[in-house]
Amino acid sequence: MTQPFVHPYLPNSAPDVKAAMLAAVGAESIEEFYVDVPADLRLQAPLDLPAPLVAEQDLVRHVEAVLAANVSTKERLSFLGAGTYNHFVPAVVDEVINRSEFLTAYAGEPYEDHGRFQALFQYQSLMAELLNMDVVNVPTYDGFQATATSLSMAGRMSGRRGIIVASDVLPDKLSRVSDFVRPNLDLAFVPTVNGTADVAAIVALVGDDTAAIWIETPSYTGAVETAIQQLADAAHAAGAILIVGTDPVGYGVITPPADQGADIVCGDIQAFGLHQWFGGAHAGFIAVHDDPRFIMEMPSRLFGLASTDVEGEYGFGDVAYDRTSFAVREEGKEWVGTAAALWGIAAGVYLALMGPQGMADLGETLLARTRYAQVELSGLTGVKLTDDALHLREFVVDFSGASVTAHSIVSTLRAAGIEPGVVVGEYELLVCVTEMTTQADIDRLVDAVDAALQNNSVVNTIAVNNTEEKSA
Amino acid sequence: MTQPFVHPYLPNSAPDVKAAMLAAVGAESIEEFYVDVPADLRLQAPLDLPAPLVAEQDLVRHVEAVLAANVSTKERLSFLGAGTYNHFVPAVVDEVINRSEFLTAYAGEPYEDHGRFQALFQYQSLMAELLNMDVVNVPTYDGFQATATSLSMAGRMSGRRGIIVASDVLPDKLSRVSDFVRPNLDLAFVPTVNGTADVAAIVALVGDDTAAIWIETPSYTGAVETAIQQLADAAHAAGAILIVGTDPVGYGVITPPADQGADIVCGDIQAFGLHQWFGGAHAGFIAVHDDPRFIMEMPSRLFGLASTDVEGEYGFGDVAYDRTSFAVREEGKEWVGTAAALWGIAAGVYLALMGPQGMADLGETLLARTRYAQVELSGLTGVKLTDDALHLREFVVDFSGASVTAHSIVSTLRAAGIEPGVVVGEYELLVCVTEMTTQADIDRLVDAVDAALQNNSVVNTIAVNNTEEKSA
Amino acid sequence: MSLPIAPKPAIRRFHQASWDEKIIFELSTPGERGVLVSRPEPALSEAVGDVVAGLPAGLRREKKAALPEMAQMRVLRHYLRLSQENLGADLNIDVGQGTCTMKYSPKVNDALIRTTKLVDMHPLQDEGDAQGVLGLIYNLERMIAEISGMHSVSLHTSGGSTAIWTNIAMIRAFHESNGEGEQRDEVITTIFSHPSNAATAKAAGYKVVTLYPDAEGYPDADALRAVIGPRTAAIMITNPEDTGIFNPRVKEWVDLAHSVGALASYDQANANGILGITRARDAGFDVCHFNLHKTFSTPHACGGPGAGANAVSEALAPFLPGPVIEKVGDRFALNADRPQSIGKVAPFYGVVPNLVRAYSWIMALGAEGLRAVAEIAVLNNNYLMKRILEIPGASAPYATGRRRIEQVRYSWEGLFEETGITSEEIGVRATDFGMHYWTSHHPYVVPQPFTLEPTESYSMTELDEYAAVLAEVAREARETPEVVRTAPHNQTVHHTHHDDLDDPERWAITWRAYQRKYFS
Amino acid sequence: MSLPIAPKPAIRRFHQASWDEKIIFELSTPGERGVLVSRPEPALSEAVGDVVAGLPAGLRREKKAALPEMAQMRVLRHYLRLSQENLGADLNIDVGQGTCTMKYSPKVNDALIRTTKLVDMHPLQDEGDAQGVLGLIYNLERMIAEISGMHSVSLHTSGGSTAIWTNIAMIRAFHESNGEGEQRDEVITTIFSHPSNAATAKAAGYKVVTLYPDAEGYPDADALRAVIGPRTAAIMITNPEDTGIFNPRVKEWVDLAHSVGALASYDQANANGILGITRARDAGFDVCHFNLHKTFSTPHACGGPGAGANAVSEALAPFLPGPVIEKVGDRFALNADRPQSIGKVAPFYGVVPNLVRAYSWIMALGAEGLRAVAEIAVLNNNYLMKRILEIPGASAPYATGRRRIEQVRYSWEGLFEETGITSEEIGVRATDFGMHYWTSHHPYVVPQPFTLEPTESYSMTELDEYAAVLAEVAREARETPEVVRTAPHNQTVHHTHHDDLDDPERWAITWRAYQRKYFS
Ligand SMILES: Cc1ncc(COP(=O)(O)O)c(C=O)c1O
Ligand SMILES: Cc1ncc(COP(=O)(O)O)c(C=O)c1O
Repeated sequence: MTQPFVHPYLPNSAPDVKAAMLAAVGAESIEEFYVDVPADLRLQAPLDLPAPLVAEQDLVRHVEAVLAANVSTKERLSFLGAGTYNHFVPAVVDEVINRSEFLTAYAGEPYEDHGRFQALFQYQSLMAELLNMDVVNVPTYDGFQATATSLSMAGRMSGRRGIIVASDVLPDKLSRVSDFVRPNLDLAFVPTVNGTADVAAIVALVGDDTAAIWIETPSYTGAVETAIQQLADAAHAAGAILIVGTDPVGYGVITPPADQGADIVCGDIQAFGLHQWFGGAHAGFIAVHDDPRFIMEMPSRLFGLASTDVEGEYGFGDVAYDRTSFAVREEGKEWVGTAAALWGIAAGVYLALMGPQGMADLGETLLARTRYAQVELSGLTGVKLTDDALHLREFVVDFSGASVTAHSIVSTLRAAGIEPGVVVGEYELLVCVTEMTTQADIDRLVDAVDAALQNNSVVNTIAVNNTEEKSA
Repeated sequence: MTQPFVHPYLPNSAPDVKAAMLAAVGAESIEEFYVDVPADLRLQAPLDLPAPLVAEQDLVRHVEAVLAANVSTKERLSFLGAGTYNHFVPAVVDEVINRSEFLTAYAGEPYEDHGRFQALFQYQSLMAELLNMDVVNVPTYDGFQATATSLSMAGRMSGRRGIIVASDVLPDKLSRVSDFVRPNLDLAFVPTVNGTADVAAIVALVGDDTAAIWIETPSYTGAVETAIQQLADAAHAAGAILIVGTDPVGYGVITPPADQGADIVCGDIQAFGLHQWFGGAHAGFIAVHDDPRFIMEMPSRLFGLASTDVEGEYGFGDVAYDRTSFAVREEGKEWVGTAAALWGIAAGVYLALMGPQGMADLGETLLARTRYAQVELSGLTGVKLTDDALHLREFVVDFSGASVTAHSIVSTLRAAGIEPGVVVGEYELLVCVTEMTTQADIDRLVDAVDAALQNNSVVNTIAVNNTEEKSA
Repeated sequence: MSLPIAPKPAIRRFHQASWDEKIIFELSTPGERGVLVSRPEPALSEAVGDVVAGLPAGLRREKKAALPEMAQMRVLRHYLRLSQENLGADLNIDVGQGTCTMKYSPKVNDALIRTTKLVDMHPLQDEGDAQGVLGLIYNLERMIAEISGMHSVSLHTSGGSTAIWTNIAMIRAFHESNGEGEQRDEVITTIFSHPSNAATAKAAGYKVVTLYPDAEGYPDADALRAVIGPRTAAIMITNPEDTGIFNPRVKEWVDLAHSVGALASYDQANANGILGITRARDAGFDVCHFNLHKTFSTPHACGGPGAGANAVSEALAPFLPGPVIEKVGDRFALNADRPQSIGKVAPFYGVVPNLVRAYSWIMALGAEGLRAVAEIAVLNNNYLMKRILEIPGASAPYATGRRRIEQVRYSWEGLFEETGITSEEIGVRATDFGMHYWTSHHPYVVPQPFTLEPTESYSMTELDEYAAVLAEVAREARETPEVVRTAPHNQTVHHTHHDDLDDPERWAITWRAYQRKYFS
Repeated sequence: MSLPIAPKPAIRRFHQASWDEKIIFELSTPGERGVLVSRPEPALSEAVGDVVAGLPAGLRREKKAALPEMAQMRVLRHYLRLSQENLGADLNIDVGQGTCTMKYSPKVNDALIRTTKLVDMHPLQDEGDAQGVLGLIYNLERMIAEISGMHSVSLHTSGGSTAIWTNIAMIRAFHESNGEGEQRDEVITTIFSHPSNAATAKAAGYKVVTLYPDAEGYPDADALRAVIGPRTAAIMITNPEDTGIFNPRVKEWVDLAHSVGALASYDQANANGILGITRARDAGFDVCHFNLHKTFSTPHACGGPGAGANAVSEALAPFLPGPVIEKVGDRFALNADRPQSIGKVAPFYGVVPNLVRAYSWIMALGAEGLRAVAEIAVLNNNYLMKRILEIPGASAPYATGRRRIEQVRYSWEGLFEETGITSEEIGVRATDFGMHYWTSHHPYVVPQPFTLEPTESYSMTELDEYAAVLAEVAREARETPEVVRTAPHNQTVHHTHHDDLDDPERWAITWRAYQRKYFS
């Protein structure tokens, strides 16, 4: 190192120390350690990277300047959802997950990392109460992965390939799931009717090769499925299982799918204490009943209670570790690795803070605000809802009656500091409200849309970037 | 409480619990606890306060909206100092002082609060190395108080009333000090010559009633005193002491006052790891030699090393507790109370991170940038420096040669997003640069001042608020 | 053993983190760096030359400061370990630091202050750039005025005692402005008022007269009558006092003060039991202060920064420290043109982060919520008193059979007489269970004192747990006193010897002094 | 005793915080609230009616979720206590989780991500509002491309194993695009490559062939030659392997793969010893991945989120997940129009906070700094190896007398044979000194294994301390084996019984299952 300074991240680059260490190991130079790296593989020139900002203050100034170019949803009025949601994150959640002990720990044993084991056992247990199921995994990467794995579990358990897709699925999720399951499963799509499952068509389709029926509720469009029990019955009758992909945010007031026959419930917990982070904070849960047939198919870690040498002391450990790729490599179920444990801890803290009443209040607020936004927007001339289903948090509005494209609405409203939603069709916009969206916010949206429709001021712009296809 | 909810901050307002507790103590109602509060003193109506924002999300939205009206020095180019400085705060400092254990602790014993005692002992010790003195207090409120107390110590020790003020003192500091010491001390001001002490005049003035000579270095105008040893000798010859008020930020390269005869060195540590906080983060230090005559006059707590029952274990405790008002009320030295311990911990972390080389680098950077700004600004036609002294971080420029008031400079530059300094006279501006001020920043200032002077575009505005008198 | 796990024992098994860390200087390795500083640009260096070499004779430091040399992560690790060795109110059931109102400091308020819109504000920026924070401070002043009933408020001080100082400084200025500065040279306080009332008055040049309570612990109006007079500048009292006893004749005290031309100053550092119940101005006080770090929830920060609020009557408003914030239309402006002001009491406008925290706390609760705070704090206190008095050997001297407001000064006199175990020893042993307490202010008028103040923040279950630990330690004091006497056993460090700390030859206030005294 | 204080013993005296906390459900009190939610405005409620009552039949939840009811501070206190019961890389000398690269995650990077300009960004906002973050990700991709020598980079995955999955998914798509999807149904890996190479390949539908090293622990090219062929889709290997041994014939391996039309996939999760020394593409690899949470310093977060970087040759670039960020002039734009892409591998654009952290880390170091990272990591590793091998009973199988790169797989076989104490037991006992280690990936090819990787972050003194603790435990294994066998003694909890965890009748994966199985 020819740098004239010792870097704060590199204690032993202090020249005297480095020399002492080389002497201790009997090496002339660091080169000696690299004898196994052949000369022709050695990089001959320094990497071509930007000049470093070794003084922390310079680094801060640079990165702050880069990010200052962003304009956040706190500076805009945002109705964007489609996978990442603007829910409130209580300060205690951030306080806990920013604790150095949690943030920087990794994979210690249940002794020195007792706190992590307990926090994640509690996460599993809190989610389990919300879902009325007995088993929840230590989070996997995201809801996409949770769903892909859940479907794969159904395939492995049954030896069948058929998955009936009963709901409208977020295109990005479908993309991930499809590529993941294709060696083992075939997806059959039954178009929804009026936003939810076409029960009759599905019942007709279920058969001997059906591994599972897959429901999404709320669906891509925010529609809440009402026929879970019927679809569960149909699946079970054919020896298949029912898998429900969901955002659990509504289960303070909505019946959890397990009460209506679901065998696996899976999805994303971003709503539970994670910020939007430009879509960069997701974690997936898979919940099943306390049935080893299911549990032994789960790839993720499962933390369980264990006794210790001391009475009344809660110990913890890995349940059925031999399922995992850590234990048996390719003989394990899919794989396990660094996934999203910290987000699981966050979600646990969130649920503990919210409690039964908080989750009930949240569910009610979401239903009420969603309904209000639906009513108000569809009250505008030329605007209609695309279905009559019950919606939670999201719904699609159709501007075809006003002959205005969704893209133009987005352009016009962006100019007014509003992100009105995600374009999901020529005339269709996916609008999202959360508990963060006040009545006044919705009124402001409605007024702005109204104005956009009234005026011929709607810009029929070409360059609108905010499309769901975009990231598909 | 008629609120239809249980507040998250008030666990026992849950109705059942409240009832159980009342029953346990045999009270009908909470009213019973207030029997000693006479009816005519009882508030008859609810307090007239804004409606509460009981949902945390609503509180956040409100407070964020209030503060969003601020425009910070990260959005302006600031040359403001005059007591609060924009120094870099390493992230580790904030990490440590935001630790819940430090942030929320108060006054535990050296057992359960061992960490606090050690952190503050280390702060004392780190400051002591920088200052080359053996004793530093647990911080008092701020540099103003530290100075007022230091002068008072001189009075108490000597039984004399005379303080000779040798330097230009920040007016706000002088205001605080004057009102504080006036029962016991009289201040005699000897005008500075060319920015620093008029040694001859002071030597002539020192006498039997002189308790201390008080130097400020860097002074109000940023001038560094060069005659500390001469003034110390003069004080000592008269049986008085030498007190140096200072910002310790330069002592990585500048000789600390103790090496030149200072008996008490005091000042503010805002520069050491505290953000600007709109002037709301200050802490005062008082450093003396290991001489009980001085130490026994200090009001603050002093943490000292102590042995424990276990070999090699560092214990801690209060040194000479009986000095304090905690121990002996008005017989103590002034008083002790909740002051600024956390800022002391911050300053300790800061000094540990900076180390000898960091403090040397900082001192050099400050001297170089200050000098550069002086040279560049005074190179403009009609602009001159008010003295030839060595300056650290701050200096005064005089626009009288250009017949432009300091207020107009401020107005014009503010319009360009620059805070050029603090108005300290009709034509005088106190300009501050720190290690955060790059050469490019200084060049931008100089160009903007140049433009302001060249154009007749200088707005002779009336409403300029940024004056030091303002907060005096 | 196997599942299920037996129930936990009644008393928590606890051990505090113990890392046995060295002193930071011992962790130094030559050459390591913790953080690098931006260096002068080459062109700038060239323009100004070698500024260090150019320092005037004698001003160039010869030897670098003997600070430790440490890589960044090592500094961090050291301080994180120390932090785990510090209990913190968030971690324990912190009802043992009575009078200190160790309530919950909501984390949301810590989060709110961390915006660059506050952290990076300079106090002398264009007022137009500071409307948010100026408006917030202004509104907080108005809320405190309403809560106290007073006319005007200043939030400049950074602690309770300096706020009390500010009160006496304003009183002094007031009397001087009436030409009574010389005549009025006495201040009267009570022994159960916080010591800073006495100490600040003395520091301001007053003779201090301290009154003792009557036999039942109530402030004694007759004692006051006996000493008050034309030399009295002020009475400076706390109410409820440290004992948690409210002076029912407080108005009589204020009236007595006024009858001799003195002012009445109210130490409301801890107003936690009477928020929305009774107000300083309604009892006639001329001036009072609050500790925002007690009543208004800002964190105690290992002993500061806190924040003080000084609230005064209209007559005293001109004496408040400056500048003051004024509302002009919908703008907020600073006004420093206040000839009678006592001037500055601190840099700029107070401990701004704590002002934002306190504002947020009040906004989260509102009028009803503040009153609920007081009521629940008082309920908790009387509940805990019930539990503590069930412990044999514990008592609550004074006001026999009566309720208390927000805290109680208890006594272990009975236990001490029986076992010889002191209150200090019991407090130290309690730390082995993850609890702690503070005895009381000196002098120990109540023998073997301890002072508990549960605030509104702790649940009934937690108060039960706290009382159970004290009961357990009291049991130990009787049955296994050595365990108590040699405590702590489950703490970061062990029984510590404090003799060296009072001997100038032996004390070691800094590492360098320690090295010099013992190793050179 | 009095001052001075004796020197500390050579081995640190340690106790981890132990709060004996209950499970959170046991802390519930009916009626308490932790946080309140914004409720529908009255006018809004009126407009929409009772939405809950209006839920379709069966959709209205009948019983509220049995979550605990807790005041905010109680939740906080519980989790803060748990946090103290978790060691954390910041707190210990975390060299024991070898292969995991537990380096310092600079706090400044944690601070930088907390801006509202990142936290509150929605991924589908107007690109014009997201130029800062899009540009940062773009530049990070370019830096990773330079570090790997590859053509294109995707940062979408949130962990290393899913990044390996993405590699094999792209390889699968590549072969399919050439019509060789059916033919190529095997993947070859080595036993000292991370298990996720084998596991992801299997999950993608491949038959997995695992090769063992030669007698000296070097990957065996002859073994490769024996199995590679037209059915081979890819070789998927780590280098240096888990043993810290670098395969000097790696280029030969890659060439062999190419010679049969297979691709070569390089698991560079941990490239910490070779940054700036040698690059994946220079050895001919077609695709590789990095773990940003290992090599590039993002925190391990109790097991995620991490972040993966997939870097590919130009030929494989069309298969990268989408959308990709493109630079158009000085603007950054998303392009999802990529017909050959494998599609999404995760929501949106990856673990954005970790991308910013990794970017900041690279920017703080630059090219020279990255190379210094590798060099110091390797120096530290060889230094620690020296110290460990001084402990009787410890060995470093394979590559006898040779250096290692960034980590070493050690063995306690000697000690085990002498004392019967296993590597697991030694690791557990080490926790009593505030250290810990991890044995190794299964299967235990090296008997009684442990894997140490000091990274660049620890000072020589700390490495000495770590080695001294292992030496001490080894001494105990000989002299007081019971102490080791019954460990831990200074930890949060004691020796734990894991039998119930493998029995479906007895395991308890959630509190409700535990209640049901044991208490109903
Ligand atoms: C009643 C009372 N007055 C004054 C004070 C002093 O406050 P501070 O510690 O902020 O100086 C306290 C706090 O200890 C108090 O309880
Ligand atoms: C070489 C190697 N490959 C892959 C992985 C898997 O990474 P992750 O844990 O992020 O899934 C690791 C980390 O354990 C590793 O060290």
